[in-house]
Amino acid sequence: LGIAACNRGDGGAPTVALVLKTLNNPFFVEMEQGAREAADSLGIELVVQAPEREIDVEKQMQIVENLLQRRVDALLITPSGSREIVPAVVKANEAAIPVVVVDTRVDAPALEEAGARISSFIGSDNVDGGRMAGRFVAERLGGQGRVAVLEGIPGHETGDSRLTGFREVLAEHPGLEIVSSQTANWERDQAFNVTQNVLQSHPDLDAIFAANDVMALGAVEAVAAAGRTGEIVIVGFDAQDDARIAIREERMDATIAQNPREMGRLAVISADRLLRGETVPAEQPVRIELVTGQQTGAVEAPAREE
Amino acid sequence: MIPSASEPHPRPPEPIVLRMFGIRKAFPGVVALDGVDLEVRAGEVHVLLGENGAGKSTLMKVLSGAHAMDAGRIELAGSEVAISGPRHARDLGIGIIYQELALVPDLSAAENVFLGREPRRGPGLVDRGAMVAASRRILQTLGASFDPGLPVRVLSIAQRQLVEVARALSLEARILVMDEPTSALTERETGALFATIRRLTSQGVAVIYISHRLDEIFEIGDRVTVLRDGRRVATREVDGADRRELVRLMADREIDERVPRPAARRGDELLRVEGLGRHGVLHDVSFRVHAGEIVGFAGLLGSGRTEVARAIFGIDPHDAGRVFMRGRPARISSPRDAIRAGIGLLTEDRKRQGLVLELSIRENIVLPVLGSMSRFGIVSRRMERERASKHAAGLRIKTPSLEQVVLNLSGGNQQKVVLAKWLACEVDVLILDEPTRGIDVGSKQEVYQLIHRLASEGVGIVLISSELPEIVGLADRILVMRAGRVVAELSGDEASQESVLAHAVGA
Amino acid sequence: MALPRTKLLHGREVGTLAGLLALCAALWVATPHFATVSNLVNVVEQSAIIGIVAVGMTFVILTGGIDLSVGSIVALSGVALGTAHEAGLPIAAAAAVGLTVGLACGLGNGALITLGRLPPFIATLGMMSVARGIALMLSDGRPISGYPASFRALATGHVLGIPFPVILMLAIYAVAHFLLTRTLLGRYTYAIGGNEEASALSGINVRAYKAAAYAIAGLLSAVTSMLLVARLNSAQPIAGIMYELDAIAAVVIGGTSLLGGSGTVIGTLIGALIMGVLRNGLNLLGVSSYLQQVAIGSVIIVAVLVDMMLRRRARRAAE
Amino acid sequence: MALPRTKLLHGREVGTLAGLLALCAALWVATPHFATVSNLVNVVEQSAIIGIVAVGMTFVILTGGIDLSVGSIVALSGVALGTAHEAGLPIAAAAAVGLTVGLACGLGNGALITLGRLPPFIATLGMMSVARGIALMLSDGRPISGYPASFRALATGHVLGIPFPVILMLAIYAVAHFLLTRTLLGRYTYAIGGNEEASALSGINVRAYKAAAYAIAGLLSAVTSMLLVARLNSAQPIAGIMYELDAIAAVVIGGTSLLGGSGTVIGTLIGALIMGVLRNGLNLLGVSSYLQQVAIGSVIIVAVLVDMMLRRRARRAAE
Ligand SMILES: Nc1ncnc2c1ncn2[C@@H]1O[C@H](COP(=O)(O)OP(=O)(O)OP(=O)(O)O)[C@@H](O)[C@H]1O
Ligand SMILES: Nc1ncnc2c1ncn2[C@@H]1O[C@H](COP(=O)(O)OP(=O)(O)OP(=O)(O)O)[C@@H](O)[C@H]1O
Ligand SMILES: [Mg+2]
Ligand SMILES: [Mg+2]
Repeated sequence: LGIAACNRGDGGAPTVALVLKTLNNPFFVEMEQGAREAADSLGIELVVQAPEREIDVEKQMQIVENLLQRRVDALLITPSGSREIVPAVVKANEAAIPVVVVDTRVDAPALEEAGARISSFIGSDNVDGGRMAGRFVAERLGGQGRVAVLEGIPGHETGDSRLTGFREVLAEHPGLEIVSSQTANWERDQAFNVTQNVLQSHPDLDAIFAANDVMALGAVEAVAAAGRTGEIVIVGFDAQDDARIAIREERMDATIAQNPREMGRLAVISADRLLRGETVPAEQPVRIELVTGQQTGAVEAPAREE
Repeated sequence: MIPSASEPHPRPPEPIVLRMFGIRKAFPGVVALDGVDLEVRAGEVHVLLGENGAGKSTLMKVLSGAHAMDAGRIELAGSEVAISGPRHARDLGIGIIYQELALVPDLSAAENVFLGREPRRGPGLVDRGAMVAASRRILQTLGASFDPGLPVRVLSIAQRQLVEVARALSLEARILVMDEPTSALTERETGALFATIRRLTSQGVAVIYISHRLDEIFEIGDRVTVLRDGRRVATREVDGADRRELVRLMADREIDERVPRPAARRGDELLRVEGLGRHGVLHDVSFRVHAGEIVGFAGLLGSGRTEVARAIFGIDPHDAGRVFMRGRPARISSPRDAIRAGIGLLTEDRKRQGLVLELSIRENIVLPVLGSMSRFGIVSRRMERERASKHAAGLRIKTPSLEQVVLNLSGGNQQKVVLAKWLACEVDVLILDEPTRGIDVGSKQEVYQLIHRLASEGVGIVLISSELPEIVGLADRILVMRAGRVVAELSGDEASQESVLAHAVGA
Repeated sequence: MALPRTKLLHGREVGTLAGLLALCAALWVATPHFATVSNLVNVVEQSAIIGIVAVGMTFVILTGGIDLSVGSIVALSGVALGTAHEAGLPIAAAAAVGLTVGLACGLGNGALITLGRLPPFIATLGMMSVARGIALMLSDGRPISGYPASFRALATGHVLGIPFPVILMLAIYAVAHFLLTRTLLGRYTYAIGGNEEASALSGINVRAYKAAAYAIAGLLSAVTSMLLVARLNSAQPIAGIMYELDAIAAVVIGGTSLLGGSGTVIGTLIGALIMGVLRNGLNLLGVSSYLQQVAIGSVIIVAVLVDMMLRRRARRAAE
Repeated sequence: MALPRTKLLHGREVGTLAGLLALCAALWVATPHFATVSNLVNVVEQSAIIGIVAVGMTFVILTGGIDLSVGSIVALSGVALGTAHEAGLPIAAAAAVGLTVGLACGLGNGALITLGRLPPFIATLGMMSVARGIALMLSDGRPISGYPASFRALATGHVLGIPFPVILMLAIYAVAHFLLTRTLLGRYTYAIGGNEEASALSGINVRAYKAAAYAIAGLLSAVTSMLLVARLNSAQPIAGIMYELDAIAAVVIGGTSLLGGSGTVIGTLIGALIMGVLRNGLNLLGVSSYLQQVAIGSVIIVAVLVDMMLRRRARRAAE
């Protein structure tokens, strides 16, 4: 694979666009930073754009359309919707602009059906991360206990995949029961309230899994407010700085690190290579890691068969 | 348009087109109608007379389907009907002009005239041309010359009233109710309206006419029904009815209707206006008002009297001229400045400009002076109550309590609240724009007395009024306006209704 | 003040149009990529989504109401279409289902507001939440993808080089303009917004015409959702979030009063284009997404400020 | 209709209160976890956030306006506090910075609306976008965490077993009630909302008092943000999203008219509690997230429907 098209004709530094799901989430802020560092060292002009809301596929598509009008040389994108973004990829293909997909996979059948091509996928698997969190909880509780789940915005793919993996593992342990699964809409204060409320109906709760760290940190504060820090296992996702600190302070137990910085870096490097006419691998997995107080277990994200 | 001359009385009794029996309607705390009967013949002008709050408007709203009655019966042309709503009433041939103008400000005059009954060119399609043409025709019969394509928002209150009248006329109703149609009109428009009414009655239309201007009743009415406190007290032929008796029936007491005119005691100059101008609206308006003096402003519709008041009070900017208070230049760029300088303005449109309808009578009365009744921003309820009841008492506002929301008062009583508000304000110069609009004979006398009392206490009064007897009777000096200019200044002695009118029309 | 009505409205739109042109001129100078034919077509096409929703919103706001549920109706009618299609209905029938659902939601709003006498804000806030919840339940929170090319042509097709969404949008604006200026429906929409009591006293069936405005808003939300589904090849239960704010902004920037009774659909079109051009320009300029929010907010404020000033000046000049 | 004003308002609140009690009774039957002391304290505490924002919103709505920017102001003033604290300011000074920023945003809204004569919807929509953008820029999109325990006691402290946020909220309601019923500010707020023109013609400084309402809303948003930061030990640039809708819903459920001029802050408190109890109950019952949205929407609609019906009946009974 790999596209040999080189659009560097017009003299100046090549322009590479990185379109994120949003920049309101530290995960993508870190990805942007990784990308910027790589771009600076490679002499690439990086344009970073994102819709205001993480789930706004339509806005993301508009951003892509607008950037294509600007004739960027390569497009790096974290799709807000794995199928919905395909038409945007088609448009990029038509403009002969190489596309590198980061973090969230584009649906392969949809891609094929539309006859669209991407140059590479860089990322890790949210379902796997969810499994990892599930295994951690199962291990810590000894296969026995009551678990509450904090969901993201309903219908949001990232959260759904994480939960799928998590539930899959828990289903393998008959002693583990999910007693409550509620949304906190990715928000910290909502997570605080929901956790408080869940603790009212399930005072005997053993563990909480939140689909991201923002919500996990809300849960941490609610558990602390109930005076039960340390009694309830709290696992988040994303390994944000705040979450790492909370883990270090033993107010939280674990989080899953997806290494967005590395994704951003790899994405820009791939773009650079593509623009030089080199090839890049179709799959560039990024390691996901379990971050806990004691150990940092690293796991290689398995490359999925396409 | 040739109005048919009023037919000689007595004429043969026409068939009865409307009978209302034992109509009862209560609002929380108020029984507005308590078993009222009314009988109206085809081709007659049946006048409803009564003090403010007597129930006239309520009776008509029952007839027009705007209010559901609590008890009673209505017969049209001999058969009983249950009127289910405004549309039904209209379909039954009942047309009405409401006392409180009910127009849509952003639609044109023509659109308002035909609202709900637009001429059509096809299913759902409005025929705009026909609508404008027809409303222009009707408005012209009323002596109105403005463009029916203008949005109502930019019309003066009098012009709006003409739009209402035009709307009622366009209904081609068998029974036409007019609830104070002339309260904002001057003699000229009133004359045109009467001519139209005579034409309609000669065609057999029954007109129910409500007004507080007793002269009009004798001019246009055939029979009169007097209401008092929600009951019918009498029905009389107008011919041969005695004016004083009607007033006594209404008020249940003797009222001296003459406009009293004490000798002017002119004090120091309070307000001086020099060369006031506003492009296209006002030109070189100058006058003085002294303490204890009543200066009248007369003129036709749209002659610019209201504009003078608005400019002085800082509502509209003026681009020429100066205003002095007690000889010193007053810098007035907002009503706040004006009130501080000692000027008050009672506006002609009470609903839009005078009252906060959701607030109580008390709260409305003290609104401009609330600041002086507060310490550290905290309002003294005691002072508030005292001040409000002091100024409301003199005006006999018909209400269970001063805590009543103004929205629920009858039109005339609302007007009294606005008056009370400016009395409570205790300013040096009070501009009154149509202060007796919509208030009954008895209350009018009270207002006149009030104006005199204020003048005798040294307040300078500017009185804008379209009722010539009122202005001629009250004012020490009368300024007549035409097309934004002061065209004459008449002293109280040389002024007569005829001379004022002559200057106003430019004859 | 004394301008005839048609002129006054005309004057209003001119102010907004001036704003749009000023924005375009600024972008034309700032970036060579803006004033190309392909980009301008692109901008108009992108504006179609909010543009069509804003037409319905104009009707609602003209009656003095507001509709917060349009975004959720977009989602629900899309999901209804998707579910029906997945269940095996031919795409035309599925689209009819989607449109019916949108219309039904609008009528539901109308019923709550007219029969239940709820404030529009509350009724449509409730509908916003309910419709979104049902969309999520119906779809299990997942997008429903895969539609025939014939349907997708709604979004991807061209006629004489003009993208189909643009044609659809312009057609809808033309019809709406006709309805508002020439028909009873339009007259009564303005009348009700201007003075509901007077309208009722004039015998207008206020309830029916008010409900009609919400029904139109619901139906046009469904039309928008068809476009969205065709464009993304996917019906999403989380589509349309915050569309209500964008649509209201377009309407108000276009000079329609939130108090009801005055405004035009032409103004709304210009308002929608201003929002579209702004977003496009900020993308072209590569403005950071944080700064974009600041810029969008500022431009909305400045656009309406300038518009108000122009109008006041025009009014003064007319005196 | 002719009830004295105080009575009428009283009647209104009774309707809303009945709604709240009915909801509580239903939950009491449905789950044993609801009617415990700890849960009830918990509910009131959770309601404090929206409850305080809703007080400011009540002032704004009473003047006939609306404030869409409260959520963004919550975020911006929190981030301002966080940034100031990170920069080394003592926490009290940092909190002062946060409060000042909130007040300034409110005054900004007020200036745009009174001096710029913008419709409140547009001015605050713009501010919503601008303040959010600045919050994101200031914080680089990241939460700013770590505050001293003395500050965090704002959210975690208790007095006589009552959580401090509850006390703070009740104190704010008491002050607001006093302001609205006993002071010039309150009277003018109602007067302006009831009839702005008549108020101006009565010599009221309409601009100043209108601006004051937005300033109060801004300041109370900042107060709320202090509570949030203390509670979560983190200042978040994306805090407060959609607070405006919850706050407006609380105000309207509480019986305040969106047209301005009538309503009470006591009603708003009950409205905020209804929203809080509802969310809490749905969590306790373990209702699925999708169904929760349907339930919240339905309860908002039903609560206001019932309230309107009770009021109409009370009015009729009084005749
Ligand atoms: N909607 C209402 N709610 C409560 N009370 C009302 C309402 N409408 C009228 N009233 C009361 O009913 C009584 C009769 O009022 P109505 O308007 O019929 O008087 P009116 O004879 O037309 O007086 P005016 O000459 O002042 O217009 C008054 O006491 C008034 O306060
Ligand atoms: N509030 C207003 N805003 C704008 N224009 C107005 C307003 N009121 C009146 N006008 C216009 O100004 C002109 C002068 O009207 P104005 O009301 O001053 O006359 P007037 O002598 O007071 O007569 P009347 O009050 O009986 O109509 C009218 O043509 C009217 O259209
Ligand atoms: Mg009356
Ligand atoms: Mg006048």
